[in-house]
Amino acid sequence: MSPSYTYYPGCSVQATSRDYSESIRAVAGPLGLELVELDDWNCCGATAYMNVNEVLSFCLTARNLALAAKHGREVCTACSSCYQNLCKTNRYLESYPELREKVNRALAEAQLSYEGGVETKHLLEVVARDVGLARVQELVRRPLEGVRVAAYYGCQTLRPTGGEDPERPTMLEGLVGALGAEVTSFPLKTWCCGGSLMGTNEKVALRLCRNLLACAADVKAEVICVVCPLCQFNLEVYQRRVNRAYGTHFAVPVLYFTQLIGLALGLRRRELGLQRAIVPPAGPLARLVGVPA
Amino acid sequence: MSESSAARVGVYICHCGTNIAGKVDVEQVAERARTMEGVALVKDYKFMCSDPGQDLIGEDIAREKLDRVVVASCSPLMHEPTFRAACERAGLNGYLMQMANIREHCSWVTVDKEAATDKATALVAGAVARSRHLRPLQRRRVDVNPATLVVGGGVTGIQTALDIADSGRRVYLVERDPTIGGHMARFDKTFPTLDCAACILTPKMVRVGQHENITLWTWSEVERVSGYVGSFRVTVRRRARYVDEATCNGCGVCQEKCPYKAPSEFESGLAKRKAIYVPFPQAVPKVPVIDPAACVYFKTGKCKACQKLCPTGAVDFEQQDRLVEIDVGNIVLCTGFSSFDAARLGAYRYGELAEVYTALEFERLCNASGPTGGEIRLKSGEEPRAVGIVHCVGSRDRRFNEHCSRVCCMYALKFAHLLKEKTRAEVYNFYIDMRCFGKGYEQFYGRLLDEDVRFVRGRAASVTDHAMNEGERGRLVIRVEDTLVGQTRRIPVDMVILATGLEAQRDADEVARRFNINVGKDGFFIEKHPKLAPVATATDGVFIAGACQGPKDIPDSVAQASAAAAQVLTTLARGSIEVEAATSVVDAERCSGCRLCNTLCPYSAITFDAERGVSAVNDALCKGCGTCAAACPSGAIEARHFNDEQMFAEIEGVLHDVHA
Amino acid sequence: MSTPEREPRIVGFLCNWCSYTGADLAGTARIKYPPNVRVIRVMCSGRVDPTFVVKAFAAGADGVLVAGCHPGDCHYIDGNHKTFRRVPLLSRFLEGHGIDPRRFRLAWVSASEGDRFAAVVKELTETVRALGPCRVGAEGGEAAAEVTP
Amino acid sequence: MSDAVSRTVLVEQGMDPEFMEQVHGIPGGGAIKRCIQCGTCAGTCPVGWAMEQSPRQIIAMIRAGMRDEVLSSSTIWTCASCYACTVRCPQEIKITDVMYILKRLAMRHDRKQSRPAAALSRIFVDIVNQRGRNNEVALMLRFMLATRPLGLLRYSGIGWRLTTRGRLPLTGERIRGLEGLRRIIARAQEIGGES
Repeated sequence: MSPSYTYYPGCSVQATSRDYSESIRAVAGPLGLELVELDDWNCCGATAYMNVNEVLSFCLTARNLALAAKHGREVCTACSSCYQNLCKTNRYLESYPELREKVNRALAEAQLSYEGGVETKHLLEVVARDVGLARVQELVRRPLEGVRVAAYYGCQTLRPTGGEDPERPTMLEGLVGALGAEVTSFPLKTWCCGGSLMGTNEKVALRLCRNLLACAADVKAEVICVVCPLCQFNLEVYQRRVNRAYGTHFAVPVLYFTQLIGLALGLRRRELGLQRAIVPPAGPLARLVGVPA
Repeated sequence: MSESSAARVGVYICHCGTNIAGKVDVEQVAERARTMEGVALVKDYKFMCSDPGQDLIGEDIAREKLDRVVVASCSPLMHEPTFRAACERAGLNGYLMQMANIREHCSWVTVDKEAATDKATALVAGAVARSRHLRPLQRRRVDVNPATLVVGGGVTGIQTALDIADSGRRVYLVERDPTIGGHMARFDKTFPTLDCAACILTPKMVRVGQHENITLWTWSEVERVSGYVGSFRVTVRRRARYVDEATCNGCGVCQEKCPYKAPSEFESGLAKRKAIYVPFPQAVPKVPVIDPAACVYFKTGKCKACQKLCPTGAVDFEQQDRLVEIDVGNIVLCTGFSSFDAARLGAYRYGELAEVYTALEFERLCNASGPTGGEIRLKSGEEPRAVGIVHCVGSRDRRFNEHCSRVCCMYALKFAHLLKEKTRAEVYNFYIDMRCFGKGYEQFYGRLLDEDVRFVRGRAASVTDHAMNEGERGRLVIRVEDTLVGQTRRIPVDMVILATGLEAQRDADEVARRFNINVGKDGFFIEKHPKLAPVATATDGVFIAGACQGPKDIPDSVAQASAAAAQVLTTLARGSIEVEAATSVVDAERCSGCRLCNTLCPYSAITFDAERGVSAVNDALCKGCGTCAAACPSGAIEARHFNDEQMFAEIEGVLHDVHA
Repeated sequence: MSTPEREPRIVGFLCNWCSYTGADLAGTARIKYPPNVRVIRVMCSGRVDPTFVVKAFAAGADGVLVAGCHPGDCHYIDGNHKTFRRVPLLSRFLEGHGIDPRRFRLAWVSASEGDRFAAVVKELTETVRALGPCRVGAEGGEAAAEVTP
Repeated sequence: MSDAVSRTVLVEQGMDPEFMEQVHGIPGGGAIKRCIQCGTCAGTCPVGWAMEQSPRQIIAMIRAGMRDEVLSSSTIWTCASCYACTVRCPQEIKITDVMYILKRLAMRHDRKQSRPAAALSRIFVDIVNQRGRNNEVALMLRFMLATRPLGLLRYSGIGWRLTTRGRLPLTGERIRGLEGLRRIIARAQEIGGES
């Protein structure tokens, strides 16, 4: 009997990270995961903190949690920022009753209410823990032999609330290893990519990406494996701009962990949205992906 | 009732300076008290506990013929003995004195003045009503067994044991490790004097081993404790060490020849020891112990090299744990601390990065008898060019221990000095606040400043091996905000020493239960009074000393050790002590002989008299908890000093204003 | 009879070794809490005879608190356990006589838990205030009436 | 501190003792009183180098009552919300959340530095009001148009690369419960944030 979750995609995964969404749907079946999309979900308010109004920022996520509560399943999402918003809302509504009261007064406008208690998980945790590395290993058809992967967590998968030690996480390395790839050390694996600063303070965000790309080059990684749409966007889409700003020549592909899983399971390039990549894979990875010459 | 309603109660209300008077309107409380039934006189005074205050009570007892006294002041846990004594000096039985706690329970915890005054009045009313039903009681004296149990053989336990034993009294010293010496035996130098720890400790260890009045049981633990002050019965588990202490002559052949190794606990795992081993050369007793986990004989049934080669035939693989029972009059706990597990604090990557050490590891690293012979070297064998000492690791950190460990600043300075002395390394201290409060400590800090040790005011944020520039390649980088400069710095070093804090022993809770004392939120044992009874506990006859009560350096631990010894010796000097008179008694007339109380009594102090078909309380065993009285279906048991009459009166008293 | 809007009065039975000491600690630490609980010291919570509680209500208390050492920490080995075992019966008795059992609370407070003691007092006081004054006549029923002075 | 080249003496009159209490009273700000100024936050912060004052200094300034300086500091807008400081703070101060609080206060007092964020915020609410979901592209487009239209040109390359890969949907879908969501948003806005 396959574990079943209420799946919360989030806005980016639907749009600029379509490839993430595609690969998630492609691997869910083979991994024996039932991801039931949360019906009529709304934006979690990724940037809602900017609202002068605090209550509103919690209402947005609270509505989703209220909808999810009806199904009684654990909620799982693949976007680190959505993940933290869900966790934070749960935590705040629990520790600040007066806030909970305000939020519920607003939710009442749509005949909704949320008193807390919906478990939320990041998809990485679901795959690495609930499905389990052993199971993943069994399913591997095409081990990612010889591919040097830098496992990058970013921030909000782990902080402030996450599935494991925010200082020394190992889930992603474990997973990538199970796929047969060669996991490089990656000292900056929990460092920030700049996140939404890329929109409001590009200079700062670019330098953070530079550090990460440099670190990846340093450990001779052929691909950076990410678990968050924003990390992927900053590291891949802005890679060229980093190069221009710092006179560097980085050309590291940045793939979602679900895309790597898909490759190892033997799924095809298009099923995993790999054709949408901007930085093309090279070396052993390219052979696996089977990029048209 | 008639006899009590005739009572003449004297009520004394203490201002305690402004502690009470600042919040409670004492004059008004006095006014109201005058109208209470049975009250003969009411006085309020600045400090009742002062001599004039006490004399006041004495004089009134004589002049005004008071037969009950109520003192409304601080907690009875503080001054009940004081005022009982005051009454007794004036010829009034101490048990006819009742206190009302209007400080800890009222003036200190209440915001509103009027509310505080009303509450104080109610508490006084309760005390007055109760006092009228009090009856004189005689305290019993019980003999004190002259033997003492000291638990823990660190420097504190050693000092306690020697102080008591030197006075000619018997001491049982129980230590769970194979040797005494504790943490101090592992230290290199001691701050701020820099004298060598072993040099000052080992002579004491030897004296313990040879002392005619000390029975030393190492590799042993206290399993059970029963009885009460003066006569405790203690069961000690003497774990099998597989070497007979009587026949072993400590020649050491066994560990020389033993082919199997395991990491040495004494060397903090930096070196190996044999499967049969004496933790370190000066160990006391110098009797080895076999570690079954490492010994191949216990795994495969083969080898026995040690047994074959032992000249005295002391090795005995068949040895079993033994339970030994001893009777003692007093117990002193010197169970010490355990140091914070640095692996819990991920940011410093202890256990991952080879050149990140804990304080205890470094102690061994610079100790002449340590794994490197006292040479401070990196794993590569090279001398470090720079060393970073990180303060407050696991201390002043709400995620781990909220308390300051008190000794880290100073031993960090000691380390810095030793590094300067033995190497050419640049030494950095990363601190939040320098706390150098002891005698000669601040001077030592000053000396280190002169020795060009670098002090960076900021808690190290992280330790990493990720190089951002050439100067950092192949080294460790400490990231920190230099809060005095207001800039974040990346400081490359070759070795990091984590100043790990002191925390309570992992099993402090169980131990506390076993000895019937309390532990605080920080996990350390609680003393009877933080200022005035630092080594006593809530349980008479059980004392605490050293780091088991809270982080302490050596001088403070030794001072407490002698303090505890003195407390024990005062009881021994008298030979007997007074114990609580408030015990239970069965009224044979009303006892139905249902024997419910027999099973309820936690001390099996109540036995059934088959002939008369009634139960009776054994005064010597009863501790006066009153559980039997509460449960007796026929109300035949009286809990002296807490009997129903007195309780009911107090209940009505504290509710005096209900119908007002 | 007392006026309905008066401050609730609560009688607190505290064991000498843990809870009374804890309450003292709240004092030394100057933690502020409502003045409604009037403390009566017993050596062990095991001494608290159910009739004490009934008596307190009969004498006009609006609430009763019994506090002892945490399970396993009793100074008298397991007196507090015996107290604990009496609670269900007592609550049923109170309910049977029309006294809302929420007016009675058994709490474990150790010698180091001054803040906890303050919190317990605060909670109970609020609960009792919400329930309003406990009018023995109405709530106490005849049982209480018997013991009423 | 471009305008603070000459160091000045702070006079108490200019300070706002209430400021700390205000921040302290807002959900998330509860622990700032505990700060022991150890600097772990600043030592950890990946963007500290770009900040006018370090997070530690910001807390010190809050305590000193330097309301104006804090609310117009660029520091609070440099925070990337990576929470690294929050998980390391030995006093368990939610530093990232404190930064959010300061951002909101700065916007409410319409500080110069807060205007872009405020604009972004308005556009965001607007978009969510229309669709129930965010559309990053629309958000960024309208944001750039509102703040630095010329800057848009610099994005043509990225825009092109994304479009050709089908990663640049110009419209997002609407949710069915939009009406309800609008009512929630309206109500939430009138209930207001913390005061």
